Amino acid sequence: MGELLFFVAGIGALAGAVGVVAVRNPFYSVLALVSHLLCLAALFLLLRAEFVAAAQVVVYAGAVMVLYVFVVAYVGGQDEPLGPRAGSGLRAISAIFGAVLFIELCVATLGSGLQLIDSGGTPAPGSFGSPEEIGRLLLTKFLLPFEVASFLLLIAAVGAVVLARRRGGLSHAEEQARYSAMDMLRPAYTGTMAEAVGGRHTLPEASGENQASGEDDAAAEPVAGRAEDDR
Amino acid sequence: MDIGWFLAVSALIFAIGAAGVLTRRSPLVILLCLELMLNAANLALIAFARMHGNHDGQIFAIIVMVVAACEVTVGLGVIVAMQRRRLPIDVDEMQELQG
Amino acid sequence: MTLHLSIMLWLPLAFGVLGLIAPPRIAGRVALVGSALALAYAITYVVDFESAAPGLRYLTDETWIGELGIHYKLGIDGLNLLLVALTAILWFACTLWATLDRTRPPERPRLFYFHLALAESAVLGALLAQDLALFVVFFDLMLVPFFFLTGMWGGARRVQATMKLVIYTLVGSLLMLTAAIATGVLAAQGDPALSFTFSDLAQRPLEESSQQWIFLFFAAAFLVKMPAFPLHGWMPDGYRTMPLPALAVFSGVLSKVAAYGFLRICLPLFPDASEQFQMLLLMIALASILYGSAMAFTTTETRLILGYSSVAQLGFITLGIFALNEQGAQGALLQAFNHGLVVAPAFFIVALLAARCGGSQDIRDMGGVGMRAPALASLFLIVAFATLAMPGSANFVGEFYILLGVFTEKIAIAIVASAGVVMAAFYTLRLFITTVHNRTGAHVESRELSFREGLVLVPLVLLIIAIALYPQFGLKRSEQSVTAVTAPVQAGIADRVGPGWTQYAPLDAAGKAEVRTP
Amino acid sequence: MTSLKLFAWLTLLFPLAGCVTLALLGRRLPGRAPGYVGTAALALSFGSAIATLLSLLDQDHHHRQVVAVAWDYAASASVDAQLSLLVDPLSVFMILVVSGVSMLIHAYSISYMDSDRGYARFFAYLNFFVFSMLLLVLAGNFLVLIIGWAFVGAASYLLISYWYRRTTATGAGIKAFVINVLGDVGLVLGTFFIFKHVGTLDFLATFEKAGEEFERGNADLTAGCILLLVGAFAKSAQIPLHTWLPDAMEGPTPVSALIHAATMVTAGVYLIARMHPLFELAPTAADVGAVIGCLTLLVAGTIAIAVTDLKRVIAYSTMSQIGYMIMAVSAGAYAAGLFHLMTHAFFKALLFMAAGSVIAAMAGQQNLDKMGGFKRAMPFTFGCMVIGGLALSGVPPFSGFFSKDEILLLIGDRGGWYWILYVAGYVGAFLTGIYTFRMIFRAFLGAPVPEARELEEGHLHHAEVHTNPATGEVEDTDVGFPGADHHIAEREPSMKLAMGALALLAIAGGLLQVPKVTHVIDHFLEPTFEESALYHRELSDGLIGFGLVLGAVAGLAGIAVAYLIWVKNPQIATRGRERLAPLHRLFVNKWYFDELIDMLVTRPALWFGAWAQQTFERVFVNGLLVGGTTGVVRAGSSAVRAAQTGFLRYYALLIVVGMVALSLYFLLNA
Repeated sequence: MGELLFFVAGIGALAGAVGVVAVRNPFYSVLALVSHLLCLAALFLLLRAEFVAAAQVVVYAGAVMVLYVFVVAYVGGQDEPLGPRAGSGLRAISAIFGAVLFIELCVATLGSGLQLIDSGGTPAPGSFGSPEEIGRLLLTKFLLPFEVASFLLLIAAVGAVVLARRRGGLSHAEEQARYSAMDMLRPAYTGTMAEAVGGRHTLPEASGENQASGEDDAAAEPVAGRAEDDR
Repeated sequence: MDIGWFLAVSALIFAIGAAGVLTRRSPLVILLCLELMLNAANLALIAFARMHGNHDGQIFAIIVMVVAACEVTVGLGVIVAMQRRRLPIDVDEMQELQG
Repeated sequence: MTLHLSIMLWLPLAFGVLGLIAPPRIAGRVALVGSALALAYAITYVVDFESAAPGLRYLTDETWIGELGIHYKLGIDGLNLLLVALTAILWFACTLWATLDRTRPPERPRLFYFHLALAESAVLGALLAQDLALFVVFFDLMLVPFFFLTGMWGGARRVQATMKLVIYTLVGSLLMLTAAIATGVLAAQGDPALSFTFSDLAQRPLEESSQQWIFLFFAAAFLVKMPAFPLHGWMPDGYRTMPLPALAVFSGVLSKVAAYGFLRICLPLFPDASEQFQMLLLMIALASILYGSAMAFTTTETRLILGYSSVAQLGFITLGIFALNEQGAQGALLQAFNHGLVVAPAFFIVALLAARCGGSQDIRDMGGVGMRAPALASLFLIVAFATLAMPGSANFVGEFYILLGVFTEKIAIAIVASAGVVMAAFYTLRLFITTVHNRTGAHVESRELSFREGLVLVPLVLLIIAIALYPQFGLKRSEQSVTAVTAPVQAGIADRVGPGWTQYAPLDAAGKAEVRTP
Repeated sequence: MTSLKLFAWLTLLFPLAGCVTLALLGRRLPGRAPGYVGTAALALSFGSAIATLLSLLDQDHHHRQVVAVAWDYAASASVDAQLSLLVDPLSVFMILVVSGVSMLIHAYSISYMDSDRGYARFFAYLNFFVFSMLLLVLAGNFLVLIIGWAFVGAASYLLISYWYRRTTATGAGIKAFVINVLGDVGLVLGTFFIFKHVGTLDFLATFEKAGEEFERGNADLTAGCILLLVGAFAKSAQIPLHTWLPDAMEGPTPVSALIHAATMVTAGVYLIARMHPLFELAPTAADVGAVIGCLTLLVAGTIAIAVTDLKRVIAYSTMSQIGYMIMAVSAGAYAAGLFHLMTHAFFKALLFMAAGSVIAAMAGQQNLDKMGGFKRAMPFTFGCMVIGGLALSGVPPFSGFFSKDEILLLIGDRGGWYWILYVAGYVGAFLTGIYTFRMIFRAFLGAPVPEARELEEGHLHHAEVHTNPATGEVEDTDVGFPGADHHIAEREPSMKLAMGALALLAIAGGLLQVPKVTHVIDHFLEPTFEESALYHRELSDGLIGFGLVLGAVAGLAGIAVAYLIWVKNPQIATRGRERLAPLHRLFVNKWYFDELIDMLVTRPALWFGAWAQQTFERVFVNGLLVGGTTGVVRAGSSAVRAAQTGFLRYYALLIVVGMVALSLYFLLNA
């Protein structure tokens, strides 16, 4: 029974994975991932990780995937060519390295000489993997990671809101006057290595909108002058 | 069922995910492939937890799920922002990092 | 084991971070509070310092990275006491200057003051560190805020200047990192426990051959930071463009950290190499003095005059250190303090002069500023006299000791170096006369010192006068530590040459002068 | 003992207090108040000096060397630098001369500088100078001596460039300061040579140990003493470091009187006298001093005959007279040298004051060619000038006669090659008579110039446009430097008082030490020079008689020649100038010393600076070092840049490749 379930769920998970990678339409990719996740949850159950399996189904396959679906719907689920635009050799290399990675991982895990790897695992009490056990551990031994993780979620939520927020209109000027993390540190395109060694001679016009615009004008000329010095 | 089988499945999923990251051009799909890789890791973690009869691996998997959720939120947020700015949803079009 | 040094060390940074989240208007004042508290701490240390007792005070020693034997070890002794005080004083003065500057306040003030505060913490860390790895960390950390301060708030051509500065000092830092690791690893041979604390390293002398290259690596890093001839290539651009408060502390303090590094690391840890390369370092110092002076009296930019004069002054300090005896080291330490105390107000004054001359830095556009500004002129005069090390100033006492130290070792070098004193008189007075005296320049608008400017300058000048009246205050505090630092290399010399070689009167009255036993 | 120390400190501190008061409050004081404050400080100082003298005289003859220590100034690493004063007859003698003459010159300045905008500043500087000079002469060890030495130089610089709107004044100031710093450096290095052997900076301890540590003619000691002489030469304007002194006449006239005649420039004499135990052990160094002094007195005397600037004539005369003193103390005639120092302070200050009065009457004009006939307009000034001139020329019974002739007598007494110096000294005395009275005759006799005639009618000349007497450049009159009004001795009681007092001293000062009759100074200074072998010498009556007559004759002959040339028969001057054109050119151009120094020192230094600035910095530092570093970085960064394609998947691939490689490594190692 266990073997059968394993093979069904395993093949389902692998098929789902291949589907994610191979399907053109992102929407179908998402669906394939959902099926993959469900099969994986079954595998978790086989490994007696009941709580994780439940969380996988509810949180992952349920909530997270819904988010994906929304975004795909928003972005538009248009097909895209599967192959890379530049460097077709990259595809072959990718495949080769994927395969090598697989072989290496197999060698590493299976050839590791772990004694229990060929067994079904240590005998475990009936409560293994139950929500009580997990809950107890999370609130005792792993309290700090638990709290940190919750904090991380909060930050991610805030970050997502900030990133996706609509900044009052979509006019071109405001699109240009965007702020990035680099703007906080320095005026755009100043101080990069490229500029310092004379690689980038032109300043993008966009930087004129920055806070340090007054000084940038002054700085622009010397930078150009420097390029001449360099020769 | 032997733990080794689970590990083999996990490795295969990981490799498929990695290949997907390397070949696909849509950032959305790349994120999905990242999910695949994370899940493969989760599977391995849980398998090892079973092997040792110890819950640590399961807790680890839960934390990984949390991190994955965060990554998805932020990643999708970036994609939405890109869409807002009418930027192409294609990683090959984004070459700002070119030296 | 106390927390005091850690508190003092991190206070400025803590207030800098606080300033980051404060409203921009008061960010400066928040940072000012931080540096004021650090200053209060420094004053306490100086007052509380008992000069007769040897060794480190307020020791903090925690294992930081146990596997690598890196300790978070801080301590104060005679070597760093004055420099810590100097750092606190100058940072307070510079922060005050920046907050009081209503005409050209820094843009993005929160970030500006944060970097300024970070720099203070880094410098204090480098001075207080009693662990080689910790020293290296802080020494490199010093560069970070100055990279931003120069790159973001600098004047024209700041990018180029910043890159020069960073590349130069990074090369030095990398060499130093390599050397530091090598020191720790090589010293631990035969002893499994790796340790980087100075006290442990001093107990495990290196072989002479490894001492040599390690010494050279350290020396390169320090000489770049100073800057010494011929590694001063970054200095002109950097000095031209740095924002004034950053420049004042950079020239006043950071260069001294390098000199301090020689005293703290090179002399006690690599005594053989120090002795072996004494001549090389003395020649570099001599070249710095002569070259810096020659440049200072031909260049016409006020900031560069001060910059090149710093090159010359740092040359004197290096000279004193590599006299490898007590007098030289005492003089070098005192001179490091004095020069920092003098060069910062000099930069402030030069900025005030530029503000009165339509923003020009060129002395040919200046002249006659002293006309309606007697207070400014008087302060400048005192600072100028101190800069040229007029006898009666503490700078002179420093130079006296330095030259005396060198004189007892290498007479010819001392005599040539004293030419630098004459040249200093010329270029400093030239700067003073062409700016303050003579006919009024075309765009000069003479204006008296404002109350705010006076608030920064007057206490600094009073401090210069005070230390001039009683330089013993510094000398007696550093004496014990300097003796300890120069002891190993003196012992090496005595072993090799025999007693009496460094003595005063062995030439024709051998036996009369007591032999200094190491 | 304690009161002695207290008075010595007070002597030193009153001028300092005056300086600080004037510096802080001077601008708020009304009218001439700053002048009175400054003078009062000096009067108190002079009073303290007298009290010091009296306390010292109370001491037993053998306990008249007292060291007063204030605090450890910079004592560490076996250097014993304390802030200490040495009160002994020599230093008390010096403080009496310095504070006394300074007091009179302050009084003179109250009126003379009246209309100057920087009135308070002037007195602050002047007080600071007196403080520095007193510190110099009271110093108890080398370090304090050097401090006083340099302070005096700084004060001199400040006062020379007092009218700082004149570029000539600031230029002269920087020249004086740099040469003085050169002297400081000489002093410092000389100190090192001595310290290296004796291991102490204290004077008394040094002198005590010098006898044990050095044998006669020790090379280190000789080197040290010659370096001390460099300091002395720089301060006392001896060849070849004298070029700053004539230029220093850019300062106001009281400054010239005080610093560049009476006090500061004699510091070198004091130094040699103070260091006499060392110089006696290093006879070579002493001989160098004597020869240089002799050369200076001749060279300066010849230049003084040719220059036409009134103040510069007196300046060169000062150089020449200091040449006598340096020669005297170097040759062991200590008391005589110091005696001449004192009388010279009196009559030279007097001459400068009188010259100041004349210059004021000329509205700032200093050129002798434009002066003449002031005798009737300014009888008091004329009288003072003649008294000063007679004293300077060594006409009996004026003070200069006794002091100068005692020097020459003692030098002649030493015999040997010192006879050359002896003869040169009398030639110098002859020259002195000529140039002094050339100056007096040209300024006061002859046809009155318009300014003199104006003054006779009771109206003091004022220039329409103020010009710099040195260059003719129009002064910056909107700021009032130098003062628009002028003051002459005839009208100002304080100037009259100061000049009158000095005139009396110039007449009678010589009586302190008349050969064979009085020995006041000899006797008073004896404790300081107790150990000296050269101090106690008995001169033969024949030599004294011969010398005194010769000295008087030389001086009078000089005066007679001057009378002949410039009053009786003025065309002799022009004819002589034409006939001796090369010689005249040499003298007028000051023996080309300025040009020589310019060629040997200034030009090479500037050339090196320019080369460093324009060639070395550009090619080596910026091109090779900076360029090299950036080149390496640029090459490295372009290599790295090539790897940065900007394709996201490319980076991902790199990560995977790295991971594969890492795993492979661990697998193979396992």
